[in-house]
Amino acid sequence: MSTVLIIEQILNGLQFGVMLFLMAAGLTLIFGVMGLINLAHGSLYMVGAFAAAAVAASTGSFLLALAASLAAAAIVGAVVELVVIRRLYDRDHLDQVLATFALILIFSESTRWLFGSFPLFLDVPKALSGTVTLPGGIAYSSYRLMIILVGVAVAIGLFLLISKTRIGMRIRAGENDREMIGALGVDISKLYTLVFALGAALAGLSGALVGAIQSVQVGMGEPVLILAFVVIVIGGIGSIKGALVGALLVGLTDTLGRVMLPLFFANFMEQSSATSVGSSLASMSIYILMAAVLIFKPTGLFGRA
Amino acid sequence: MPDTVLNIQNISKSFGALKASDGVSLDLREGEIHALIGPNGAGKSTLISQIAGKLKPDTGKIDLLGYDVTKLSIAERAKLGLGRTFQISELAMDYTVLENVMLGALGKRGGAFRFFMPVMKDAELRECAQSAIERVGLSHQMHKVTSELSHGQRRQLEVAVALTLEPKVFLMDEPMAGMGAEGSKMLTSFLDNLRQQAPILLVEHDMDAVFALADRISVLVYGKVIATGNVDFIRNHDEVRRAYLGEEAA
Amino acid sequence: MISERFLNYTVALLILGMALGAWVMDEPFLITLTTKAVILALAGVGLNLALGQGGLISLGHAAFFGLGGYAMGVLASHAQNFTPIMETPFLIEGTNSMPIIWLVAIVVSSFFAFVIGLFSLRTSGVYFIMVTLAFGQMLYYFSISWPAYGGEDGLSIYVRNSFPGLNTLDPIQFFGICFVVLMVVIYGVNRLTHSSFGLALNGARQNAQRIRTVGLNPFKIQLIAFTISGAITGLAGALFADLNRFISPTMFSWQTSGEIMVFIILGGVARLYGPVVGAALFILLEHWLGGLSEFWHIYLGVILLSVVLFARGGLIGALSKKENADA
Amino acid sequence: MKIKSILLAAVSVAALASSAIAEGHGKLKVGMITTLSGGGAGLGIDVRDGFMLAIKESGNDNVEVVIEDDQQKPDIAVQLADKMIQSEKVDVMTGIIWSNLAMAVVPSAVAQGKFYLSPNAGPSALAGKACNPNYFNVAWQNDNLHEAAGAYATEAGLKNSFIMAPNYPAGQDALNGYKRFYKGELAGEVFTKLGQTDYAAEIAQIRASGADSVYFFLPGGMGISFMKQYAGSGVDIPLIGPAFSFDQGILQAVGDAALGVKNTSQWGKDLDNETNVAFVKTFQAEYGRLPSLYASQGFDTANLLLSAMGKADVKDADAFRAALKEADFKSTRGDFSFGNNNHPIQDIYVREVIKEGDVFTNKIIGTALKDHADAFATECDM
Repeated sequence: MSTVLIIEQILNGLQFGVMLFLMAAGLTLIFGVMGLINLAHGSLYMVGAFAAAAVAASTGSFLLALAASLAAAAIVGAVVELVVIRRLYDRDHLDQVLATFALILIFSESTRWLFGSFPLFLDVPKALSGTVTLPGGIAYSSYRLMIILVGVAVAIGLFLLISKTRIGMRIRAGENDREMIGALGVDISKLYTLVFALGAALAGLSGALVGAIQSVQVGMGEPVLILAFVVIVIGGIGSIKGALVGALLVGLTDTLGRVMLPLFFANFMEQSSATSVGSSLASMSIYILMAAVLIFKPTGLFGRA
Repeated sequence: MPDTVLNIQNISKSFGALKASDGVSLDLREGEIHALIGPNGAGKSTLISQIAGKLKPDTGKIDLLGYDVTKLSIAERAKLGLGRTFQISELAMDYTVLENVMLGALGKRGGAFRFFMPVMKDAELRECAQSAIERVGLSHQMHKVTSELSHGQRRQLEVAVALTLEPKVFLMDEPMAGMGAEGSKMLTSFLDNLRQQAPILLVEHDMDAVFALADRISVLVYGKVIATGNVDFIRNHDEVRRAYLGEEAA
Repeated sequence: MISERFLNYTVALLILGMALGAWVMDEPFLITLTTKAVILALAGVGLNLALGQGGLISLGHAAFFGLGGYAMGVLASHAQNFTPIMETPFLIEGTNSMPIIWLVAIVVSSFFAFVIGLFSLRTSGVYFIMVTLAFGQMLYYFSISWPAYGGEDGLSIYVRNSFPGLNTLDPIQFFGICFVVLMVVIYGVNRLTHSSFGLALNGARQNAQRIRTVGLNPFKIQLIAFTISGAITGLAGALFADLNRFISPTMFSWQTSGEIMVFIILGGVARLYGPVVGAALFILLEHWLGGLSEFWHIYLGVILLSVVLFARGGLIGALSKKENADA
Repeated sequence: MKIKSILLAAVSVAALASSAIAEGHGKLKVGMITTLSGGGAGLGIDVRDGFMLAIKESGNDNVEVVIEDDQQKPDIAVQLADKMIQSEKVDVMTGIIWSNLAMAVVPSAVAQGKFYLSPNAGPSALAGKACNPNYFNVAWQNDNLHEAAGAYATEAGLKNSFIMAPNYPAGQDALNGYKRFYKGELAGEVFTKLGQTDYAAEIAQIRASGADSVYFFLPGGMGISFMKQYAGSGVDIPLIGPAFSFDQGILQAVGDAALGVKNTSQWGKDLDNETNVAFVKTFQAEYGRLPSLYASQGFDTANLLLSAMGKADVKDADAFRAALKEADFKSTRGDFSFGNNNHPIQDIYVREVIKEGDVFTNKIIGTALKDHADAFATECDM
């Protein structure tokens, strides 16, 4: 395997990691501030993708589509928070898991009812549809490069938001002590709605970004949701930094595992069974990674005990 | 040293720059109540946690009944005979008083691995639990759910659970906290008798109780024991008065 | 308002009556449906031991359900093809005898539950939920890409396995087997709940620190509970495979874990008959709503959501006196 | 009382079931189990619509069709099959889309004396060792389209193919089917994860492999994701696939990325025969969308059934079986007959994805295999 190919694969792993980070950031933020496990986060991702596809189809503008994905997911997120989620903050994790599981059912089937069973069309904008040549002669998809940049921008934005702004201060206070923040005179229910909508908007954005190179269809959120959970659990639930590190780890493990493991097994078994065994192990790799991390650090890499 | 049941030798524990325990040595002898006092933030909770096994000291050694328990878990220390009550009640809140105390009785028996016989019909366990409940004066509340008990009753319940274990050493973290005057008085006289059964290491803020009960007192300030001695010695100890009692008196 | 015990007997009799009624009216499908509810209830009873009594919210119980199913599939497919499972170092033959299959299913799933528990119980809270999910997913992907037993396609067993003295292909007789198994397990779980072990297990859920302080080891207690719980769910998996005469990786999917959990919440957490009521209700809804609309998942979601939000004791909680189950 | 309403519900379910016992002579009851909810619903809906269109056009009111949704779950499918056989007492079953569901349902249904007509799935076991006189496949054996693609690649002079499929039995069969008829070298063979959505790593491997063609089998959303990402990657090695990833329902979601891709299919909407022209027209009029491959298969399945009904009573199983075997119906695919294993012998075409106005669709550009049967027929002793 050539060095250029390995570098390209590492880049692919990073880019997959960044996509996961967009999804995981919202999830971990919501958990960190409100202590809520939100299985319906994948549905917000789907909402973003469908909103983007619908707007792109009627206006033809990718930027408008992205804006729509942010807005739609944020609005849906806020409404869900007001109607359902806020009743769950004081409940145990079991209730949260089940209620948000129910939300998945409702969201998925409602979307199918509205948009039908066939996948929708959403394409990358013309300007980004080609490739750019990176140093070393790697031809890399411009759109994927943009995803990396957006992810980095969101990561920086979140760090700034949390460390430098008033809202960020309140969020941090809420993470440390939910009662204290009430005592500070902050309208806690408004803050929660805001944080939930923010997390939802991030999920919606990533749904739209990813939807353009994957398929926009009902049920698209669940596989990503599970991966995002793996990410935040590895990183330590509630930690944005953990989400970033976890996302990159998962992205790299998954991508490189898929490429390397079949090659590795080909050293001592016949080609087609090596491909099969290698792929099987690769599909389990991130779960093995997660179990391994938790065995050594039961609260994740950056989690608080 | 058969006379010394608990011997804490020069233990230290730091959290970052903060030295919560700084070379603490302490011992507890048969038949005595040894009170540990100190202002807030002096490191009493950290010390208790290390004795109970929740935290491991960075350096130093803890002997319980002649065994080195420094590296043992909470459960293992409990099995050796360390009975503990908590500053903030650690009880199964959905259980009745009886059920909570039955847990202690199970612990005394050394295992819960009986899967088929109804536990509430186990005469031996029940007797053990009921007598403990009687001794702390909760007989009338026996079937009340713990979450409905008053604060003081919960403290009594904690003591009852500890009693079932028939411990050789009691470790009590502020048993008087939150009790009314009446309750404190009752508990004081109860503890007074309890020392016959097993010695008590008592962490307490209630100075009346401490002076009434303690055979010896150790004073902990900034992670260090600054003085150990009998009531009069401590009352008249200059450094203690300055560091601690002085503030209180003022 | 009625007492929970009375309600439990009523539910058991109702299920029995349903099957017998269907038998008298010659409605074999209704019997099959009731049997499905009974088997899923058994899976729920298994999870409820860990989740309700032990407070261990496992989102990976599909692993044990699937393992039980595959134990049946592997044994029966080898018996069906007259090929041994392995010849070296010693010969293991397939079998189509239910009692042996059950035994194997229980041994395999409790072994895995023990190992998974050993790792998972080091964590708690959300981490526990997620690490059990991860183990479930591992087995799911493994079963998909393991070609020997059909991979994603699954494996069909053409004839239901046999039980000495009974004709298992007769729906009512197979129902009888499953019903008896369920009743025996419920009896056992009830005894367990009220035993020393049950007292300690429930105590560990409420306050692990308390259990430690009396000299008991909550980890050990929870590990044993998790293992028993996995074994029961595994047994249910073997029965479920026999009901359908078919196994597939779907049994391992995280949605299956979610559904088993749904039974418990519909019926009432930590209640002896909670999963039974929940599973029966779920099957009823599936067939009712499924007939009403293609989009019946919406209604199911709304019902589930309302139960979680407004009827915290589940259906049994709504019908009997206390909101909290007594231990 | 809630208990009471549950009981009532139970009783009413029972009553409903018992009232639906088949009656009359010459009548025929069809049980259709197909996927109508969840992610894979598009395929089932097309099969159902195609099937019902044929029934409606025939004006034959002796056919009663019971339709149930399997949610793409094998255990649900098995229970629905039990229900159809035990309480609905259907004569013929059909509708299943997915091979794994077919493997769960078909063997026990035919063992109980029911006829099964497969409108989509064709697992190899049912074509070979586990073939059954009561099982008729009206679509294809699973390997067929892949074999045709291999034949096309050989004929087109391709020498170095990169091949790719998800790591599950149908994926492994697909690559084997391709290799059976492909005579060139392999530049690479990759199994992806089932349900995988990101193919950057595989595309990088393709780029580095020096292949002259890429054959991929990635059904549903997987194929959409792959093609979009492939188009954006700048790799211009030509793609070949089976029709599943280029179906009418999916193409609109792929868009320009699919243009020009060659794919193999036993049907195309531009196939010039009388039945097909009429079918495409009436389907569009009835449902307001272009028919898909699946719709054509559903339509053919119903017509096969109707043709047999015209010749024999379903109660006379031997006569009915013989009538089915004749395949005396006008197929949308033109010539159609059954081999010894009751699987189709038919032409398989090569199509190219084109754009007609605003709609992406396929155009037939050649025939890959003529009168093609399947590789498993010899294993079937019928």
